[in-house]
Amino acid sequence: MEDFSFLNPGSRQIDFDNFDDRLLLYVLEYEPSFVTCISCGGCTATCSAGNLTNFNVRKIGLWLRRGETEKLSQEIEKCMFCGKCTLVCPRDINIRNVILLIKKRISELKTENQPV
Amino acid sequence: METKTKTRWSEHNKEIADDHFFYLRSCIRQNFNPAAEKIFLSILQKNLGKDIYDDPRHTTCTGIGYHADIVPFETLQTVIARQFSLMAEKGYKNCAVSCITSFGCYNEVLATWKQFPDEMAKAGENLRKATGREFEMPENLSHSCDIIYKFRKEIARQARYRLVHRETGEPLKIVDHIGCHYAKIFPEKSVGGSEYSRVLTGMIEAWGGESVDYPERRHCCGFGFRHYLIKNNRSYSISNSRKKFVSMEPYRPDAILTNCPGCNMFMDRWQYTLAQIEGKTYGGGTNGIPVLSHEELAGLVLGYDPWKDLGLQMHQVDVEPLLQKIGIVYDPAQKFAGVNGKYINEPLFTGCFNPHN
Amino acid sequence: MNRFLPDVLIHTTEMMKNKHVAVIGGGIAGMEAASVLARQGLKVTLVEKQKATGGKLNDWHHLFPDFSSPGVVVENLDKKTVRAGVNVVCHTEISHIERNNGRFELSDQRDVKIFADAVIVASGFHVFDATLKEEYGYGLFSNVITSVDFERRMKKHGKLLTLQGTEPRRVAIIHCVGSRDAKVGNIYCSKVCCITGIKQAIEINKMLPECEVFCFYMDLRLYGSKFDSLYLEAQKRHKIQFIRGRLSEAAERPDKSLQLKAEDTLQGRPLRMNVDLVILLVGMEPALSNSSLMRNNQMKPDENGFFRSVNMHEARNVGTQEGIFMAGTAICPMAVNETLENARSAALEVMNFLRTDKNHGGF
Amino acid sequence: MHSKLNSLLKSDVRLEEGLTACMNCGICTAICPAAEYFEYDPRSIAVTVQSGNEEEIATLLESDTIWYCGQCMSCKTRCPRNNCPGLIISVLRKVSQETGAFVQSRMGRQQYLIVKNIGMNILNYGYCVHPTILMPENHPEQGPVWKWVYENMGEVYASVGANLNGDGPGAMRKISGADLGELHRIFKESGGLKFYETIEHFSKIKALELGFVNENGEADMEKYTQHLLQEI
Amino acid sequence: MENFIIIPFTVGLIYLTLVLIYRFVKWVRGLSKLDKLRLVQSFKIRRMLRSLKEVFYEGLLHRKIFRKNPVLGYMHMSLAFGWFLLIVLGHIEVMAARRSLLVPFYLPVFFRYFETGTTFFASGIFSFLMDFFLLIVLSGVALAMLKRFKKQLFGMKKTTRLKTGDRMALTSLWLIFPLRLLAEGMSAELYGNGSFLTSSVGHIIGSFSSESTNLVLWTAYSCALGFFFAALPNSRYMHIPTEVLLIFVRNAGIRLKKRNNTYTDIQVFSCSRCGLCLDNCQMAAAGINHAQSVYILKNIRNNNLTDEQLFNCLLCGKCEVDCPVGINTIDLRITQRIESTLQYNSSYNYLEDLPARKASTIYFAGCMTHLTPGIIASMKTLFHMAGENVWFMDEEKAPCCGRPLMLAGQHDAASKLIVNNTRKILGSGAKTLVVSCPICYKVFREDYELGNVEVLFHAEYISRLIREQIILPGKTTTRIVYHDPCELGRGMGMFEPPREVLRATGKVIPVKNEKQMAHCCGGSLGNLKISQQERAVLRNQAVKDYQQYLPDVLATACPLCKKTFARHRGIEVMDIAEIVVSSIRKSAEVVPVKASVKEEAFAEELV
Repeated sequence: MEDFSFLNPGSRQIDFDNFDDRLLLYVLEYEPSFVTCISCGGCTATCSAGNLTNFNVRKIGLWLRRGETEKLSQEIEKCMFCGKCTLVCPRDINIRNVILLIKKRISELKTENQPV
Repeated sequence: METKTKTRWSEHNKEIADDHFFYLRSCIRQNFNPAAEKIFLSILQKNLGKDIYDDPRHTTCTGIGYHADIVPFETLQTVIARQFSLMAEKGYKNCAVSCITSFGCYNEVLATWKQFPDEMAKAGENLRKATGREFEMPENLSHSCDIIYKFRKEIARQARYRLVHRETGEPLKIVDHIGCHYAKIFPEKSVGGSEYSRVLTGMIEAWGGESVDYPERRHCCGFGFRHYLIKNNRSYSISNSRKKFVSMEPYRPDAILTNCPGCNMFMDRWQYTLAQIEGKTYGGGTNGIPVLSHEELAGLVLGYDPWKDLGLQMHQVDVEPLLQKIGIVYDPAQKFAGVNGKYINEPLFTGCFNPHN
Repeated sequence: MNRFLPDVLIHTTEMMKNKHVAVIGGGIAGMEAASVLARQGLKVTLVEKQKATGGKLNDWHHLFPDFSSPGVVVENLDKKTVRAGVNVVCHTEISHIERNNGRFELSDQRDVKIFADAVIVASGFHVFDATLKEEYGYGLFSNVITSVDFERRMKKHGKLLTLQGTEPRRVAIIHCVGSRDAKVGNIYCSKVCCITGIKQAIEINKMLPECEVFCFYMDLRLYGSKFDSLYLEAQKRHKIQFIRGRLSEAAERPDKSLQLKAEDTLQGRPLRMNVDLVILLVGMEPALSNSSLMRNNQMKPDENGFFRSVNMHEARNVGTQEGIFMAGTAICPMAVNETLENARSAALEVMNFLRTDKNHGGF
Repeated sequence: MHSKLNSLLKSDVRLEEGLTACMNCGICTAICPAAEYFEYDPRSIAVTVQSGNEEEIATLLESDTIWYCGQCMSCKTRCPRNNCPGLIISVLRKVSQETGAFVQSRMGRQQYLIVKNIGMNILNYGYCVHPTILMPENHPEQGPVWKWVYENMGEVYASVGANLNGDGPGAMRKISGADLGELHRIFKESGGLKFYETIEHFSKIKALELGFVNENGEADMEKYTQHLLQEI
Repeated sequence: MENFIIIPFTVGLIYLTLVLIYRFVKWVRGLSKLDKLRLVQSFKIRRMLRSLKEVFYEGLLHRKIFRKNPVLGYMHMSLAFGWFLLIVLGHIEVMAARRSLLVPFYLPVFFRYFETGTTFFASGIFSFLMDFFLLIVLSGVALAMLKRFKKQLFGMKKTTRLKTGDRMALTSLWLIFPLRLLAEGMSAELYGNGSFLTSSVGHIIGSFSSESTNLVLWTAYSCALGFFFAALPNSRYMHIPTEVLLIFVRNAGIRLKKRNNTYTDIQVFSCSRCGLCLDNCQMAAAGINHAQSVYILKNIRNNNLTDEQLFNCLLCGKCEVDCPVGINTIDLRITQRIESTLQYNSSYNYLEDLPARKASTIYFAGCMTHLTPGIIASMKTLFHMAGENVWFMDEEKAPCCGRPLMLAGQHDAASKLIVNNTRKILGSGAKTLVVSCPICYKVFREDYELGNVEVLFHAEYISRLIREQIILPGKTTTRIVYHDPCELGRGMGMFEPPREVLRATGKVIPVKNEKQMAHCCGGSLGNLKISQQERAVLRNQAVKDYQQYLPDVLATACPLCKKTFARHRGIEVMDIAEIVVSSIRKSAEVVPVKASVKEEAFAEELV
């Protein structure tokens, strides 16, 4: 019988018991300062790319913490690396490195996941 | 509508009238479980000796239309004012409401009138202009489950059956599902508040069963008004019901008890639909978990006939497994019989799966 | 030695010696206020309803933000009161204050009567009853405990286990339970819960390094000078995770763990999490005895039910009834150090009051 | 039109009940059945309405967002500030329909279907739902038992003691002409009919805009209905 | 025949020669066609002489090291030049002895063994000189040994860490000349063919003298040589031959162009791991000791370069300044960054093609300047005074200049921003582009193709205004220390214009660490790994140095330097633009008549 496509849309609920934390652990290994983020949004407010489009650095951090790698890898391409975020961060998080690490890991994952 | 308490809701006792009720029927219950309303009247009148008046003139409260946002609040108020007018005309002061949506609407309108007297005046004027009627506010507004809850012990005394397993003597495990609009909008209008409402667990325990808690107990069944009404939106409804079934599955309940006509129907039908989609049930083998309303359960323990009196054949999920566990004597042959036992055809199949496939 | 004091002061000092002050409540505020007054030569009676002084601090395991021992604080205060010659009366709960001819008559249920020229009410606070937040399941689910339970358990057993006797692998700490919540009638902030939560989170991490600890908060109100650095440390060193969103409901799962539902408000998405243990940061409420103490005199509650001050800036310790003063958390939620400071300022107010007492001339 | 949105919203008493002051705690979204499945966040809707930002409110009125709510009112129970996002949604939906903004969104356009279905049931039968129009082919989820009930309607209802389309009291009785008349007049007097007409009016405009025109140059609402049923 | 003693030496030499030929051919062939052409064209007498001169100065005399540290210079020179002279003179000696220009290649090496007589022309002088040069070399070896164990004596804080291959080569190198001394000493004792050094040594070890001992020593000497030659290709001593090639290739104008090619290898193999870059690198102060250029070069060679090293560099360029081999460390590092980030995606589809405003001058403040609004305000004031028709290009919405992306290795991504900005700049019809940030300045000058648009750094622009007397700053006695921003000073070679501007406003105090050797403020965008705490250490170090000169104000010409220094509370930091504007204001207060027009300008700005 028809299924009303009832699993679509699937749950948007963040399921803390099942999420892909590989990217997060990678970033935390090389940039432990990320753990101190307080989501103040200072980075987003100053962001050069965010001034031109709906790019949101704070959300990048949140997605990273919730394992939303898919969303993240799309969004992170908008970053211009200008480094303003790092300069305004009240917790002195090296955000620029966080983004570099994400990019690195995503490119690695892409190659790893490619069919041989 | 300030809701403020320094006492535990679960200890909250709402005032439920004792006698002389004006019955307000439910669109959905009449449609899908008409016998439940009939048996409610019988229990009150015959078993409990109460006076309850069933007025043919009252109409839908338009609550489904209201919550699907096609009926304005003013219209809802005026329609409800008319129901109250009918009630006053017959000399009644206590409402017994069959439908949870209606129950929520009545309470919302009453609360609004209390807080905004202008709204009441406007509704009164609309009613006067439209029908020449005047109305009075009821003294007591209770849902039919409130009334059954109030007399649960009397029903237990008269009961022919108890909610225990006939063979093992163990109490039957029953999960409850309280319709959202019963207590979530106005916890003070409920028995035991919205978190651990006692209205259904009280019945289960009074009649010998065991009430089982499960994580998604308070989650909505997923009706969602406009979501079920539009075919394309039904994924919302079924997904939410599924969430509940997944959550209750590990507890292996013998039955689901609801007080809301909509939830009652959905929890019954969605089990079938999910089984068709997913090829599995969340309990009760290929049949699924029987879903009963408070009137139906009360009728069962009092010994009413499951088919003729309670109309349980109109459920998709068979109730027979439950009847057998309790030890209720019934005639399987009469299940799908017409008036006076006349043969009228049978459904293609009942339960969750077609045994012929 | 009196030749160094002006006449007026010699006169008042002599006069003060005959004054009697009653302090209601033998918690830290009462003890501090009583000992300060007694050291100034006043006669002081400290009335405590429990069998010993020390109040709620007797139950606490560690104090924020330095993890110091509350036992030491109580011990020092005990010594101070004894040395200062405070008359300590335990097992007595004052339920009545009446003013007659400028003096106060304090009585309890058993008709014990104490007369005083001034009264300090240091009746403390009442811990919010978490069973009122039914959706959190306190009292229903044994793996839901309060911050007070945590302190008691830690003090008693020195370890934190679930009901099943296992070490929790994941703990959620819920902020604002019973605070900032119109549904339970408390619209104020209890102020000390945030830092308490962070302190307890760190303690859990120190004890169980493998255990994940989550704090569900709406606003972190870390007003103290060292509080925010403790927050940073909690993140940095102890890997405590902070989720901005109020817990909506907790439900028990078959394995007795708890399913939590909240919103990750920074993302705008609902969030579900299973945890082994939930700690509810219960706030401070007005003490239950407040209403009986207010009866028969002019004392009034403020909008939150605590004792109303004449002026919240300049006369915070001064009650609406002349001659009755308040100290500590009877006024509003406060931390240990603030309570002690507040008690000292209450003592000063009492002395000023007695000096200028019109019935005795004063100046 | 936009400058009046705030006053339009505030003219509904339900907004006063539904929104006192939101503190952004997210307790509503946490248990919202719709938030779990849709890009929907009742908290942010409350905040938008609270902000009074007309531009954002106007966007909201034209979006699918406000139509995701299932009106379960679970949000009402928990809010620590006694707000009720569900009620705010009701007011937004009302204004969206009054101003015609609803036809700009797919979910909003469905209101036309509900008027034609539930709306007409109320006026025609005095019931919100009636067995005669619950056709099994439109309701496959109702299963074989309902099919059996539907096909043997008179007999089944009678066998369980219901009074289907009968006079006098009982389940599914026929609502008499006099009572239906009163209901009609109430709808007329209290604005219910006008509301139906408003929804139809804007739907017709939308149908024309989408090119559903019959040979008389009027909106072809049959085709529009089919379009809405298929629109995903 | 005792000729077998030449075998170890000969085998080693042949192996080395073959490896060198193989590598040089591979490297040269790996260059691009254009680069090969450049190399061929460079073989003209004049350029070749220049290269040879450089080989002589740097490869043998080690002039750069001498300048930096005479002892270290002497050590390198004594080893390289001493050995070179030994070889050259040895050949001449053999030619004189054999009276032939054609001599067997091994003979000069083992001459004292084979030629026992002393009867040829000027043999005494030869043997004296040979002994003298040997002494020089030996002193070098002694210094090298001393350096390894007592590096502080050489003014060095650090020496490089050694690997096994290097250790083998090092040991054999250290052994060569002492063994030669012993062998020649023994021969001198036996045959009397030595001079002051060898004869003396011969006397000392005379008690052991015998033909067989002599043979053993000469064999050991040959073995040490052979061993050294064999180990050389896989050790850091490969830099000795490679450096010669590097000098020719570099002088031919060959550069790295964003991607690795064999020029990378040539540079990598040219690194002698002398460790001079370690001392110039500020990061050691912050405890970062694994990411200096020498390690990067080594790890490129060993193929185990990590991101944590590669991106942990300020790109300040100080290591490049003193590199004795002249390796272009910054280019090399950025190229590695480009290589490592090739797979990274970036998408700037959101960049709008906003219409350019017609203007004669464009001001591009840049991202960093937006965090120092004081600089923007000052620039606006100056533009206003100059009466320029200025379009403030990135006042509202404009992408970054692209330089930060380049520093992070994402060259392709940067090009996308460059294209967008270029279109706007050219579209405005402006003749001048003024920037107030050295980071932007560098990229606008080096990577943008802006045709006739003149790119001016604000220091240049302001000094032009001063020279043309459009603005009149008042000179005061304020003591100013000027901090050279890395990107501007070492990066673009601009040292004077900012100082010129500052001299018009106050007293510019010269400091020891300035210009080429200026500190990095620590804020560098080039380093993606360094933490803020580590940056603070570098900043504090710089500030402490500057504070010795008791400045009233620390001037800089970079918003990032300003922002970095501003976090240090102990010193007042101002951008040159701010200093100029404030000095104009002060002088305007003193001489109100002259500056009445300008006052209006201030008033406007103040609103």
